[in-house]
Amino acid sequence: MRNLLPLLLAGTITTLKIFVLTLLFSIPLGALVARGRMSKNPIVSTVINIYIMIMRGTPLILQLLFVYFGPYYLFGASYDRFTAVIIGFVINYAAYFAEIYRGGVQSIPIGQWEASLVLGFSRAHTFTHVIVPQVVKRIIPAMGNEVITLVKDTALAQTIGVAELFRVAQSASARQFSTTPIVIAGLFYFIMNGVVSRLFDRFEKKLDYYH
Amino acid sequence: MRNLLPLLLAGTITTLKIFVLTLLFSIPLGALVARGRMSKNPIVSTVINIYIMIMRGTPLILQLLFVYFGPYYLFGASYDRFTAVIIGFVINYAAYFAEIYRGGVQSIPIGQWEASLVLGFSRAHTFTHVIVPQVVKRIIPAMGNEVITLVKDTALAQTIGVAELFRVAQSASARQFSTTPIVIAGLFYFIMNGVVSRLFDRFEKKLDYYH
Amino acid sequence: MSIITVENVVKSFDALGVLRGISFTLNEGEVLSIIGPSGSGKSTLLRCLTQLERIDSGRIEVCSMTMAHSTGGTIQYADAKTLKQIRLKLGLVFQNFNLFPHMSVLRNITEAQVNVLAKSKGEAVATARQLLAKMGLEEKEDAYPCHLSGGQQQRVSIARALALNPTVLCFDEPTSALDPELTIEILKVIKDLAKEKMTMIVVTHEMAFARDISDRVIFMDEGLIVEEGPPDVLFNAPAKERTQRFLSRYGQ
Amino acid sequence: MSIITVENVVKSFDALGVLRGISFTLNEGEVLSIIGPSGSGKSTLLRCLTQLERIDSGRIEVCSMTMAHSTGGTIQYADAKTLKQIRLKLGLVFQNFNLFPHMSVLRNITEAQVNVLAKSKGEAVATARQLLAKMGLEEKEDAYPCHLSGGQQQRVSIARALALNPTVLCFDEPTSALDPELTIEILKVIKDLAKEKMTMIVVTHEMAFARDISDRVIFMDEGLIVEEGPPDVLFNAPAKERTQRFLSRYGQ
Amino acid sequence: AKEQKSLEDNSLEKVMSKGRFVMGLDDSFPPMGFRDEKGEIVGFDVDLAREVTKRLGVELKLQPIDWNAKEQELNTGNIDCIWNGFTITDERKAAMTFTPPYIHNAQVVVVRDDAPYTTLASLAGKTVGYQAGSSASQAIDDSPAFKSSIKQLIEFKENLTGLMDLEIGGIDALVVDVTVASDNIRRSGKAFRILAEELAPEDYGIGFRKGDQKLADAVWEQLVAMHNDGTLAQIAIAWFDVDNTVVGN
Ligand SMILES: Nc1ncnc2c1ncn2[C@@H]1O[C@H](COP(=O)(O)OP(=O)(O)OP(=O)(O)O)[C@@H](O)[C@H]1O
Ligand SMILES: Nc1ncnc2c1ncn2[C@@H]1O[C@H](COP(=O)(O)OP(=O)(O)OP(=O)(O)O)[C@@H](O)[C@H]1O
Ligand SMILES: [Mg+2]
Ligand SMILES: [Mg+2]
Repeated sequence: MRNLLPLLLAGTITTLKIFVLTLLFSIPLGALVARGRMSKNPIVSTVINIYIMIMRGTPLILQLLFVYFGPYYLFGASYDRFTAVIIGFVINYAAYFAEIYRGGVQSIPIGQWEASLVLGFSRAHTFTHVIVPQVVKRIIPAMGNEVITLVKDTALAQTIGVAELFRVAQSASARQFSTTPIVIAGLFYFIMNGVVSRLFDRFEKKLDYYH
Repeated sequence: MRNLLPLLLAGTITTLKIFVLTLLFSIPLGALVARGRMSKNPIVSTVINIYIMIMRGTPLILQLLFVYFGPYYLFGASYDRFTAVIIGFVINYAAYFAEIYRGGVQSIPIGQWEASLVLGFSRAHTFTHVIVPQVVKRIIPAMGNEVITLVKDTALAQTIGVAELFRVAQSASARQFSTTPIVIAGLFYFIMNGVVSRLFDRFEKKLDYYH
Repeated sequence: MSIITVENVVKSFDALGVLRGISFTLNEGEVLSIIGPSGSGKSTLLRCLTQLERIDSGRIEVCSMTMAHSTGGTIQYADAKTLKQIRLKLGLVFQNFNLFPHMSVLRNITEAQVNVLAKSKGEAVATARQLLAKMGLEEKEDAYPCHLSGGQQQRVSIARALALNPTVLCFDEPTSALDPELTIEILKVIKDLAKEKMTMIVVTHEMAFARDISDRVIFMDEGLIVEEGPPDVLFNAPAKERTQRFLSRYGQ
Repeated sequence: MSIITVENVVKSFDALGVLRGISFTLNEGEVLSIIGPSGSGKSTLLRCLTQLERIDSGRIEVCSMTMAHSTGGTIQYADAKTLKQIRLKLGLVFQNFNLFPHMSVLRNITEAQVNVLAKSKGEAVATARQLLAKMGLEEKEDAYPCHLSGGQQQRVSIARALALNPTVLCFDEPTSALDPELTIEILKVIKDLAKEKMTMIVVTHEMAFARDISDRVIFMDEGLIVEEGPPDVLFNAPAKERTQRFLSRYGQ
Repeated sequence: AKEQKSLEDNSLEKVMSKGRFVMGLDDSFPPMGFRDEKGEIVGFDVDLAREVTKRLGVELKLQPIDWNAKEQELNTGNIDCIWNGFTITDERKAAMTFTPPYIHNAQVVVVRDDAPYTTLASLAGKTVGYQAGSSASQAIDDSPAFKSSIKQLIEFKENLTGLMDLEIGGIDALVVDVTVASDNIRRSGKAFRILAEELAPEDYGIGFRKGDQKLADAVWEQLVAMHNDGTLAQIAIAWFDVDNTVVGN
């Protein structure tokens, strides 16, 4: 028990690394994907649509296996497992985020674009100063749900041998013949999710000055 | 390869069993949970809220371990692993469905209740004939997303040793030293999700006669 | 004969006194208009009559049944059965219609007849068709509310209320959600009802209309009845300064 | 001096001919009202002028700049720079305001001044404050649109348009989303602008108002100008049967 | 566990009266227990168990389990034993009741054929993998010199994932049971080899719930009988080409 907490904390660090890096890359990548999905070029939008469908239509655990082992079987190249986890999570979450962004942009009344146009704003200015700030507010609840799912999904990183929190807890559990480590891990996830929802709630409140 | 497909199909049957049984129980259970969550009794609503928070705040994979092994550690009783998988999935999904139902009910304009009241409908009649039909229409997209997630989550049943599709594919992979079974499994999931979205789309269209 | 008697009705939302002692009576066949600035409590008054809100004190009597009355500082509502009977005496047409979007026009009108009045399906449909014909909506019985214009929706909601054969029909700004041209349709429907001696209470901002159809007009402000009288008097020679000020705004 | 010249403008949505050959001119300081039944193309006409829609054929000239003209069957729009210049000559006040909900009232009014006219922040704020004062909204500069009444939102949207100092101000049913009492506020603001000789085009359903402020009234129906003239003539002695029919509905 | 000891041991009666013996195994652990192409669970241990239960006169039920949760499975009574190339360790002995060893095993190191490694020492500074919850982890812990010489340890849920990772170079070596290693190399035809230097010699036993001594004894009796009449050797040769069993030694 004395040694359990440091162990679990080390696993938690890995979990948090996966969490933070995934968000760091998938949030902007999702914007690019959303852009492609809404593209007027039918090839681009179809390709992106297929990508999104695959990401949303197959288990993440399976995607992780592919991302890690695929390159070797296809091109003979191999790389670091942690990088693979990050790539796997990023391309998966970017697809989900993209669909949230797209829904957000399409929910902004056309009148906002029209008012901006009549006032002479450039498209870029309209997008960054009129549309995006409103989209951000609208997508917070959906993003919050997705980010909480991410906290839990980090447990799948063990599939390709990354020793995140749940893996560490399971090993400790097997070693110590007890479910205590798993209970504690559950608590950790619960706390992390609590923090995430709290942050999102606060962000939502912060943007509550208008509706 | 000749023998691979029958094997994967057998795994698929288990996956589908988990899928169907989970929906069968969690869809009505979710309604009960939602009812409790909206209860005016603060004890009931708090207890239900905590249950929902736990279900949504911890990884499903961890919940499955608890549901299966917990009863033994707590009461010395043990039971069938398949039953445990179903119980685990049902209590998890009921929590998610409950929140969707609640959102749906709360999104119905108060005017619908008031019009029903003024016309003399009983509360029960108002609920079953005025509110529920409209809620069903509104929650279809959210339910669709959740059901697709369920298709993918069935892969977690292997945690407590149920040989569903993904488990079978991994075993076949181990035997044949190839990722082909996993690719095929991915395709199976993709097809199942395709079918599910198609069904939901159709259902959505069917209710498109009004808005 | 007095159909509705309201005596000293008081209603607050938390600290806000919305109705601060309202009394009036409504006689059979009479058309009563209620006018007044936004926030004066007109909608709340209608909602208290139709049991969508509970009053804090005072007395309401409908068709000789006591709906609520104060006794010793507390308000006493009638038993559930009486309240239900009273509810059926009063029809309410909502400002934003509140039609049931998932039911066809016909079913919107038959649903309560069958389930509340326990009429047979055939009887209910016959009544509904009659009312739809009266509203000029014969061809819309299978349509869904979303496919109707605002004016048509409003006429369906009037038919829905009339289908229960209420003694009094209440309107809360029946035209405020409508385009000007559609407004005219609805005002005509209400005028026709007035001609048929339907007892009605109409909350409205259309002064010309209130003047035209009413037997009596009540002007409310800040939860009180400021002035009450026949339209000729109230519109042409209002006694109170507040009424004059309000009406002058509409004079242009 | 003619500020806007519209010649034989045609605009269809797919098969639907919405504008079927519209011609008129607008002179400096003139107030032009456009009336007509729902669907007659009034909003579409304003949207073509403000470049929210492209015309199919015809000619539009604004402040001696050609915005678009047909040559040999195809429509030719001016270059981007000219179009932008023209855009700034025309202000548009939307029916449903379209204020930016995430910006304070002040920022709604300064944003375009700073980012389009490249004015300094201080200058923009000064202009905005002046306009807010004129609209009686001095105290609302830090409020967000959602905390304003409909009438206040509409006044902010007028101020937002005026801040760019347009030559012509266009209104699309400026009061249709407002309560009757708030309507009066806005009509007063527009009247004041008319007194200051602001050139304006006002699409409206308020006949009394159109009569009151306009120098000229256009009556449109089914994508055509049916009749055009000074308000006295058009309202009191309309030449065309269609106009008479339309106006009689508003007579009550 | 103490509490169970004090209870009367009715483990054998229970199985006999049920008429069923539930064997817990990892169904992806060739050649001890795995699914063949028809999806049937087969393997050396499965054949042994079939013979033993036949002789005991009870039905054999094969229960695939998640290897990480094997202790819980046993303790909660879902299975009667863990019999699947199950290494006898002191820690496990303290927690459950074992039969004597029936086959010899060792934890060995598998490397890519073209890799330069020949000894444990040559793996200094390298990345080494093993299956989570397997006795490989114990073997590594028991070789502190080896453990401290390597750069990083990677846990896999499945040996297969570990072998795939070895193939693609994600790890430099995989610690695994010799039986598993030789079987995998033989069947896959992949360019792997086993280092001659063994990490930890060990023995496979059958694990029962702590205190289920009578059941363990009954199973062991049958194994001894099978050794005596040659059935055991016959099964071993069918799977391993040699008789590597140690019953009766
Ligand atoms: N449910 C409620 N909770 C709190 N305050 C309320 C509620 N309903 C109405 N009010 C307040 O009561 C006052 C009177 O409202 P009411 O809707 O009766 O006015 P009204 O005369 O119908 O106005 P309008 O002409 O704008 O419809 C207003 O100040 C309103 O904000
Ligand atoms: N973007 C569009 N796509 C297709 N049809 C359109 C579009 N915009 C307008 N229309 C059609 O063009 C016709 C004229 O519309 P417009 O909005 O110009 O009428 P209006 O005179 O402003 O009516 P109202 O008084 O109701 O505002 C209508 O039949 C309308 O349905
Ligand atoms: Mg009201
Ligand atoms: Mg219009």
